[in-house]
Amino acid sequence: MKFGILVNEGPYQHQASDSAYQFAVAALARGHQIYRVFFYNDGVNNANKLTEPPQDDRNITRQWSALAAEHDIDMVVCVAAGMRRGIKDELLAPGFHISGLGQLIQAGIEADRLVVFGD
Amino acid sequence: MKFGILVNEGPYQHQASDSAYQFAVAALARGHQIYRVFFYNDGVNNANKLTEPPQDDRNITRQWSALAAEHDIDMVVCVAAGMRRGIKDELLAPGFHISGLGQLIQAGIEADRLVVFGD
Amino acid sequence: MSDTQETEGKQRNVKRFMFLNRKAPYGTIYALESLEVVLIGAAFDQDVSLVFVDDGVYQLKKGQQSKGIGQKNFSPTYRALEDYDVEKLYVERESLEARGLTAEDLLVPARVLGAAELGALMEAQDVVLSF
Amino acid sequence: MSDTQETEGKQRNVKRFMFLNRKAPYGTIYALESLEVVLIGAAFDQDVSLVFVDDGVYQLKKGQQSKGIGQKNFSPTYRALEDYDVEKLYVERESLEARGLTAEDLLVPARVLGAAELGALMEAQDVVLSF
Amino acid sequence: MSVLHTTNKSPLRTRDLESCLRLSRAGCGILLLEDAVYGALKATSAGAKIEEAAKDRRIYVLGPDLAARGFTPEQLVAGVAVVDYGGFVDLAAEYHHVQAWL
Amino acid sequence: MSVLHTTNKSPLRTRDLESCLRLSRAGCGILLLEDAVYGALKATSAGAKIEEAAKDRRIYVLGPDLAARGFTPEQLVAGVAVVDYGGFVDLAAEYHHVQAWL
Repeated sequence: MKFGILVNEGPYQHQASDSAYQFAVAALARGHQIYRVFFYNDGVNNANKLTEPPQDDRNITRQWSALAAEHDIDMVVCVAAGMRRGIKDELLAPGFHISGLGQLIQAGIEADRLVVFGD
Repeated sequence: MKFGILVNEGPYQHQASDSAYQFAVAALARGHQIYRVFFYNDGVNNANKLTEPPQDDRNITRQWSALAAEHDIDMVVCVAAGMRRGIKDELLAPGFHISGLGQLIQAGIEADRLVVFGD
Repeated sequence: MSDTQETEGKQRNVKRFMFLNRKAPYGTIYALESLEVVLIGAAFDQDVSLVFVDDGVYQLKKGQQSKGIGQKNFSPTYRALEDYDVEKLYVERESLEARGLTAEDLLVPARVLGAAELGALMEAQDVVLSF
Repeated sequence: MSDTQETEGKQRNVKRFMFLNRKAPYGTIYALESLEVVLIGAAFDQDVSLVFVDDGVYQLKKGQQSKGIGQKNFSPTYRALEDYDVEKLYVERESLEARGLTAEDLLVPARVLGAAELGALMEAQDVVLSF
Repeated sequence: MSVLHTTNKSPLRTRDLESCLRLSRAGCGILLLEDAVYGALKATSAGAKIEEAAKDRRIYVLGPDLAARGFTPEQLVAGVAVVDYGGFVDLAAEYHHVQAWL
Repeated sequence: MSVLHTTNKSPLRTRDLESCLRLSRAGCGILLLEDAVYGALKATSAGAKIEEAAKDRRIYVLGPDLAARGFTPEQLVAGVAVVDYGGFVDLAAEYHHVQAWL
């Protein structure tokens, strides 16, 4: 089955991105496909490559990048939400790319399920 | 009177930073002093100089920078919260600087009032 | 539409999209950024519904004047939805009543549904976008 | 301490700082980042109280095992507070009761106060840090 | 003067106002700002609690937040005072300290 | 299958669960994750509502979130099932669509 995932909150402040990541890992382990992860609202902050949490904590951005690389997942950062919050091309960690809100609607159309994680 | 201000949320997603800014403007208009504005939790995202909201919207980061320049306000971005969220020196808009949590406690000690804005 | 079907070699994909709005405007950005998705989504010719529940009904309150808080009043955009052919707006009756509001307090016409009817509508969707 | 007073040429500034914790751990970062402020603040020799109200009391729940959600279990740090001479921990009785918890469920000793007493304690502070 | 409590969440969404009312004391001030302004409207169930609290506490509503949300001071319960940001500053200075219910 | 509802806020803090219960229908599934897991504990007042809802709806609790918060499946009300992230995925696939109560 093809899953689309929408992440509405940034890393650390809320658990949303963690839960979305765990969901994605589990879906892939079950043999499902992740059609796209769309980062919206403060979710765009997950793409910031400068994040450097304490050594004993998870690096959420790097987790997403690694998962995307391993499973060839399309990770889209909303251009409008990103502009508003200062998340632009030069800040993107590997695997994230910037595109329009149409990609979210497209995910809703093409994926079998769209699962939303937020606050 | 000397006010300290703590901002716990980033720009746009929550009204906290807007309210804190309006409070600061009003305090200065009343002849009070802003001892320090401390940005903690997602509040560190207010310092991101790349923010570029739609033209008909306020630019919260630029508002803070302008206010700090005009009134010589000390605006501190927490180093630990900033590292965690990828807000580092190279991203700081004018007037923001990075320092430790001790600056927040110091603001509590030195200011006559500490006012907290968050979610 | 049948042209598209033939071009794409499959049945045209029309899904029922529901935008679920449960938060007040201005205190958080969700109302505004939800509306931005709706406007973009309108171009995709899907079957779109907007639902306002709980504090989400405050998004449609008439008379918003946000200059004093330094934010843009985006509520007129709800009136423009018609131009985008977004015409299915639903408001939960229980949410209105708990806030002492009636359909007359709203800046756009919206169909008022009781919780039972609205629950059925939710069940009939394919994709629910929550903000 | 009187040395400091003379050096600074004014009475040493000791304020009553209260950390007000009202949110559950893990779902949001506030509990963890509040604790980080407490640890730093301990070096400033102020009069520090930690108060746990509403879902904040869950921060002190014994037996947290967060490996499964990919987050670090930071609850042992509450036990280390004593080493930082942070010893005034208060929990609201009403908040505990609403959650079916007692002082025995908590991983550190904390004084249980009813709302009336706690309200008086809040009033006696100089600085309240809310997260 | 005692404490100025601030609360910024809609009481129809969260229970913050309940806790603020439970733990605040006679003589204190309570300022409703941002989404909390809905709580002081006559039309909501929270309004009755605010009206009751106003008997021994001073209740303030931030006017700019009320206007942004499309309501007027006439729609507030009796006994609450509307202030602007300057009034918020005055209150913060007047009370001994400010306590946010986040 | 009908809808899988998800809710992630503590019902002791917000009213999200109330709305989810009011608007969800017989035959649906409700997954409590993140801070919402507190709502299924016997010890809380929300627990009784969950137990009632479990009569005609399937209630699921995300186990890893429950463990993180220091509780065990034995402390949940009757009639709820504990799932892990894989189980969450299975549910999302099994129901017709997923609706988040944010």
